[in-house]
Amino acid sequence: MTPVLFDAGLCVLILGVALASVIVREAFAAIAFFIVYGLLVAIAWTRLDAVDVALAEVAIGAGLTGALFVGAMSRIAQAAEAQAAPRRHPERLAVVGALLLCGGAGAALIFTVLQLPEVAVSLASLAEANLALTGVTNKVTAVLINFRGYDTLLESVVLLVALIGVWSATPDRFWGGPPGLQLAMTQDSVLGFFGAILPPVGFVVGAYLIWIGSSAPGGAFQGGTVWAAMLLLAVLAGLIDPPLVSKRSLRFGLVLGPALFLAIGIAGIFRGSFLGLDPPIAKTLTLAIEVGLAVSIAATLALLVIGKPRRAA
Amino acid sequence: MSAFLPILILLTSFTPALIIFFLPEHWRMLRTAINLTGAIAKVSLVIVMLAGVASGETYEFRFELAPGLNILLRADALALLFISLSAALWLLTTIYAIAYLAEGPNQSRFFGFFSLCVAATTGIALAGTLITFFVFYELLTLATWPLVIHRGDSNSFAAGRKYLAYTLCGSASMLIGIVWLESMTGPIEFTVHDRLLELDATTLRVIFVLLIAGLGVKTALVPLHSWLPAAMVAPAPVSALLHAVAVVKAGAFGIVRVIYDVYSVALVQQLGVGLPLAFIASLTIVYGSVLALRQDDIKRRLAFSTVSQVSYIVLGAALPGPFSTIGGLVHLVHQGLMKITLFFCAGALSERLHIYKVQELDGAGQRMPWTMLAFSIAALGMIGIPPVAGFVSKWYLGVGGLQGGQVWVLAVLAASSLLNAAYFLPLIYRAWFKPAGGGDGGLAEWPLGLVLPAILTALAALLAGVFAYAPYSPLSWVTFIVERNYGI
Amino acid sequence: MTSALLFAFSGVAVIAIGLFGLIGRWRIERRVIAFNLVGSGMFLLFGAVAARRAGVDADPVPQAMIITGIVVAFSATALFVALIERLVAETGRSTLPEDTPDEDA
Amino acid sequence: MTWATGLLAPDQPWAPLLVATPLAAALAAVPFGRRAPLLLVALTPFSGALAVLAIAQVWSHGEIVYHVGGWPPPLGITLRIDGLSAVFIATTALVATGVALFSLPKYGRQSKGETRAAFAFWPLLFAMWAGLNAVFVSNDLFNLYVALELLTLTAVALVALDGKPKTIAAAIRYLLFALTGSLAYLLGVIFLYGVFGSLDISALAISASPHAVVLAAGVVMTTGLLAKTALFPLHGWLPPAHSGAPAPASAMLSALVVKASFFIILRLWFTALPMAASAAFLQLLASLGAVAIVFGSVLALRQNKLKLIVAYSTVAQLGYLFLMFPLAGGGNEMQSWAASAWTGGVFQALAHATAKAAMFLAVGAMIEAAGEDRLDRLTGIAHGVPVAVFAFGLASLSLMGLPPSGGFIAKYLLLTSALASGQWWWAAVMIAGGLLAAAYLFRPLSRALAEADPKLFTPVPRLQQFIPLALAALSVLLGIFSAQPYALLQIGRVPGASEGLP
Repeated sequence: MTPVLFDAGLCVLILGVALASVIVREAFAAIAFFIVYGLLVAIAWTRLDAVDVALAEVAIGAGLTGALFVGAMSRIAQAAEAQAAPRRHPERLAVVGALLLCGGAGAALIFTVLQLPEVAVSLASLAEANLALTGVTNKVTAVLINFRGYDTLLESVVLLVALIGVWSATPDRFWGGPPGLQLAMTQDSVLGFFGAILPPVGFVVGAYLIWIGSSAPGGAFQGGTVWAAMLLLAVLAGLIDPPLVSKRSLRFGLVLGPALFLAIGIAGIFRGSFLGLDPPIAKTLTLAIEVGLAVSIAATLALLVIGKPRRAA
Repeated sequence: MSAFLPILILLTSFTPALIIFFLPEHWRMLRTAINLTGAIAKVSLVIVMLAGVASGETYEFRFELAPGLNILLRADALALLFISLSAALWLLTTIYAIAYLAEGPNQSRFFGFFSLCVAATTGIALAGTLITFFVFYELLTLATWPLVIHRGDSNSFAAGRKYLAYTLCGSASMLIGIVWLESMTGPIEFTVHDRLLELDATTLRVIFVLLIAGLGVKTALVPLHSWLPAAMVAPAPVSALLHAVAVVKAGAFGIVRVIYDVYSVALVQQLGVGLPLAFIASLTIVYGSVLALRQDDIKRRLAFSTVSQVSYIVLGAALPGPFSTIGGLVHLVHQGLMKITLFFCAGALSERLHIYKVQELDGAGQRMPWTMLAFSIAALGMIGIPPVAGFVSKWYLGVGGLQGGQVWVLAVLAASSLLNAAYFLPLIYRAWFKPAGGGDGGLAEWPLGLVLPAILTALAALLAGVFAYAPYSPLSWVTFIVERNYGI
Repeated sequence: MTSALLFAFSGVAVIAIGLFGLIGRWRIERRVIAFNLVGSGMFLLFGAVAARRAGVDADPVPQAMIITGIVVAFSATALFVALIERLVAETGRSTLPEDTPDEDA
Repeated sequence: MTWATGLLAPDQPWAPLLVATPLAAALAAVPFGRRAPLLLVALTPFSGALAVLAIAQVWSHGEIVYHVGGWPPPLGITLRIDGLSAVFIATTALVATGVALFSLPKYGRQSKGETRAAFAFWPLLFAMWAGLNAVFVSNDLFNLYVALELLTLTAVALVALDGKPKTIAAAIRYLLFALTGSLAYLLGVIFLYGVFGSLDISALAISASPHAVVLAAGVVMTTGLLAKTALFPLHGWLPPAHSGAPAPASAMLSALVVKASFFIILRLWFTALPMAASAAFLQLLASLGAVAIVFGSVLALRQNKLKLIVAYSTVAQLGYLFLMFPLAGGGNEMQSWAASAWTGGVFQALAHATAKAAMFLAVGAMIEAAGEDRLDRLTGIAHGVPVAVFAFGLASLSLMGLPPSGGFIAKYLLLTSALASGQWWWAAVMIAGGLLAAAYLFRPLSRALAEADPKLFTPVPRLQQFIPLALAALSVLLGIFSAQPYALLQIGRVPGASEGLP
C-alpha cells in the first residue's frame, strides 16, 4: 500500500481516537483514548521524519501526561464522590452551537492552510551550513541547545515554575512533607517486580538517549523523561520514598540544569555572546548542558506527576 | 532670578503643604511656624516681584511637559493683581484659621490641603497658557475637597459629593474646550490670539460656551451655583478661602482670562457671545440676592451674596468698554476684601457666641464691638455705600454700562443694591440697636487671631474706597491694566 | 494531496475536536484533556506546515520549537491538574462556581 | 573571538543580563528557601542599574540589537531594545522592587522554618520579573510565546497562593483563559512561520505583505493576546483573579503582566505587520476598548469590596490602551497626530502600571490594618493608615486622568489626536471614563476619610505605607517630567512621523 494511503489511514485513526477521548462518558476511558492518541501521533511524527518529536511525544505527550491524568482522576474521583448533583444532559442547542463554532473554526483554518505557499521556506540548509560550529550532528539538538538555546533555557525554568506552583497548591498543614501519598504497594506485586528490575535498565537507556542526542534522535528531554519514568516506577513500587520537598539536595537537583545552562550562557558573554558556545568546546558544553538539564528534568517531571505533598512530614 | 521667582512663589505654599502632611498631629507649634513662614515668605516675594515689574523686569518660567503641552508661569499685570490679593488674604486667613481650629482634629491634613489650595491659586494667577491654567484649576478642585469634607459628618460628605460632581463636570467641559481649541491651533498662550481669527465662528462660539461653562461652575453662575451654599458646612476659614481668595475667584479670573487673553474683547463682541454672558451674570446677580434675602442662616446668606457679588466681575468682563472692565476687575479685589471680612466675623460669632441665625444677632454689638464694626463696614461696602470700596466697583460698572449703551445694567445694579441693603441692614441693625437676648453680656473678643484679620481686611476695604485714586490703589492698578489692554 | 497536507488537515481537525471539548465540557478535568488535544493538534499542524517541501531534509527549527511546546504544555497541564485537585478537595466539585453545574460524568 | 558569519561579539554585552539577572535570582531562590529575601540585596540594585543602563544606551546609541548565541536571525533569536522596551523595563524594575520590599514583612520573616507561601512567593516573583523583561526585549515571536507561558504560570501560581477555594477557582479560570490565549497566539506564529520561514519581528516588518494568511495570523494572535490582556469581552477572569491574589501579586498582575501581552500587540501591529492592519479591525479594537472603559467603570461603581473596585478599574483602564490603534495605525502612521496618539497610549500603560501597583499595595496595607476590604469596614481607615490612604488618593489622580499625573498626559495626548484626526467620539468616551473613574474612586476615598476610632485598626509597618506612596508619587512625576520619556519613546518607534501636533 502506498505511503499516502497509510498516512490517510493513520489520520483517520488519530481523528477517531481524539474524538473518542472527548465524547466518551467515563473519564478513565477518555484518558485511555488520549494515551492511544499520543502513540498514534508519535507514528505520525515519524512519518513527517521528525523522530525527536516522536520520542518527545511518546515520552511526555502520551506517557507522562497519561500517568498524570490517571493519578489525578483517581484522586479527583475519590474526592468528588461527595458531589451527587443530578446528572443532566447538556442542552441540545448548546451542543449544536459548539459544533457549529468548532466546525466554522476548523473550516477557516483549512482555508488558511490552503492559502499557504506551496513550498515552505526551510531553515534546514541554513542549520546544515552552521552545524559544524555547534559540535553536534543532530540538527534538532543543535537548535535546542545552541541556535535557539535561549528558548530552551526559559522553557526549563517554566518546568521549574510549574513544580513550584504545584507544590504551592498544598494545604499548609502538609507543607514540608514528602510529595504524593503513601502507597500501599507490596514488594511481591507485579509492579513491585518490574519496579525492582526496570529502573537500572531504564537508567541506562536514558543515559544512552542523552549521549546519542548529539548525533542521533534523542537528548536531554527524551532521556530525562525516561529517567523520570524510572523514578516514578521505583516510587510506585515503594522501592524509594519521594524526598521531602524541603530537602536541600532535592532543591539543588531541581535547579542544577537551568543554573548550569544559565552559567554557561553568562560565561559566553565574556567569550563572545550570551549562550554562545565557542566551537572548539561546543560539543563538551552541549553535553554538559544536556546532562544537567536531564537530571533536573527527570526530577521535575517525576515530581510533577507525583504531585503535591499530601501528608505531613 | 527672573525665571525662578514665579517658581519660588509657588513653592512658598507648596513646600509647607508637603511638609505639613507628614507632621504628627500634636506638633502644633512647628506646624504653625511653617504655616506662617510660608505665608509671610509668599507676601514678601510677591512684593519683590511687584517692585521688579514696576522697574520693568519681566518674570517668566517655561517648562515643556510633552510636545504641545507647555507649563508657562508669567507675571503680567493681571496676574500680579490676583496674586497679591491671594497672598495677602492667605496670610490673614492662615492666622485666623490657626486661632479658629485651635483644638480641632486632623489639623495636619487640614493645613496641608489649605496650603495646597493656595499653591494652586498662585499657579492659576501666574498661568501663562490655557493648559497651565487648567492644571492648577484642577489641582485647586482636588485640594479643596478634603477641606469641604473636613468635619467628616454625613452633611460634609453630601456637600463634598455635590462639590465634586459640579466641579469635575465643569473641568471636563473645560478640558474638551481647551483640547478642541489646541488641536486646531496648538498651544494657546495668554498673549497671542491672532491664530483664532482664521477659525470658523460657530466652532469658536461652541468652544467659548464649553470654556465658560467649565469656569462658570466655580464662579457659581446661575444655574451652576448650588454647590456653593452646600459647601458652607466647611469650617469658616475654608468658606473665607472658597469665597474670597481661591475657588470662586479662580473661576471669575479664568473668565476674564478667556475673554481678554484668549479670545480678545474684539473677537468676543464679533462673535456676539459677550452680551449673553452679561445677561447670565445679571441674572445671577439678582437671583443670588433674592435667595440671600430668604436665608436666615448667616453663613448661607453670605454664601448667596457671594453668588451675586462675584458675577459683578463677570458682568464687567462681558460688557464692552474700558469702564465696565475696570469695574469688574477692581471688584475682584474689593469683593475679596469685603467678603473675607464678613466670613471672618461670621466665624468669630459662631465660635464665641454660637450665633448662627440672623435673629440670634441681637446685641452682638455690645459683646463683640470690633468684630461687628468690621462686619458693618464690609456689609455697607457690599451694598455700595461710599466711601467703602464696593461703591467704586458699582460706580464704574454703571458708567461702563452707559458707555456701552447698556442702560439695563443700571437697573440691575440698582436692584441688586436694594436687595443687598435688604439682607444686610437688618443684621447691622440687630447687632447694634437690639438688646441682647439673655446670656451674660461680657466681652467675648479673644483670641486676637480671631479678631484682628477681620479688622485689617475691613480697614483695607475702607481705604481702597477712600484712596481709590491714589497710586498703587487697586483702582489705579486695574486702570493701568485695562489701558494697556485697550491700548488707550 | 501530499501526506504533509493530509497531516495538516488532521491537525486542524484535532484542534476543532479539542475546541469542542473545551467549550462543551463543564468538568474541568475533561477540559484539560481537551486543551491537550488542541495543543497537540497545533503541533501536528506546525510540523505538517513546515514539511510542505520536496527533497530537502526536515526543517529542524520547527521540530525544536514543537518539543519546547510539548514540554511547556505538560508543565501547564501539571499545574492545572494540581489546582483542580485542590479545588475538588476544598469544594467537592470539579466545576467552576460560575459555570452551570452540568454533570456529564 | 569571532568564528562565523553571524557570530560577532555584540557591542552591548550587558543586554541579555536584563533577563539573566532575575532568572538567576529565581533559580537561586529555590535552594535558598527561607533565606531567599537575601537575594534582593544583590538583585534590586543590579537590575536597577541595568534598567538605567538600558535607558542611557538607547538614549545615546538608539535601538540596541543583540544576537543571542551570536546567531543572527532567522536561525537565532534576536533581542531588540528600543525606547518602548527601555521604559517598560524601567517601570518593571521600579514596580517589582516596590512589591518585593512591600512583601518583606509578610513573606520575608520566616522565623520558625520555611512556610509554603513564603517559599513559593520569591522564586515566582523573580521568575515573573525575568519573564516580563524577556517579553520586553525579545524580537522573536516564538521566544515571546515561551516568555508569555513563563508569565502565565508564575501569575496563576501567585493568584492561587492564598489557597482559599475562591482564589483557586479564580486561578483555574485564569489558566483556562491564558492557555487558550497562548494557543491562539501560537497558531498565528505557525502561520507566519509557514509563510516567511522566520519569526524575527524586524524580518517580518521588511518582508510581510497584506497577504490573507498574514492577516489571519495577526487576528488570531491578537485575539489570544487580548484574552491575556483581559480586554472586554475577554475580561471575565480578571476581577476574581486580581482581587483574589495577595496584594503584592495583584500589584504585579494588574500593573505589569497584563501589559506584557499588550506590549506584544503593539509590536505586532506597529512593527511586525503594520501593513496588514485593516482600518476596520483597528476601529473594532478601539470600540472594544471604549466598551471596556464604560462597562468596567460601571461595574467598579457597583462593588462593595475595595479590591474588586480596583480590579474592575483595571478592566476599564485597559480600555484606554486600545483607543490609540485607529489613531496611530491603519494608514495614520504618517499623520501629525500619530506620534501623540501612540505615545499617549503608552503613557497610559506606564501611568496605570505605577498607579495601579500603588493602589493594590495601599489596599494591602488597609487590609492589614482593618482585616478585610469591605467598604463599610474601611470607614475611617485614614485614621489607621493615613499614608496608605494618601497614596491611594494620589494614585487615583492618574486613573482619573487629572493633572499633573501621567494619566493626564496620556489623556491629553489621546484627546488632542482624537480631535485632530476628527474621531471625536473617542474623546467623548475618554471624558466620560474620567468622570466615571472619579465616581468610583471618590466613593472609597470619602469612606476612608470619615471619622472613626483609630483603635479599631491594627498598626501597619511604615514601610508598607510609604512604598505605595512612592509608587503613586512616581505616577505623578511621570506627568510632570514627561518630556524625556516622550522623547525616549520615539526611539525605534513606528517608521514614520515622529513630530508632535502643530
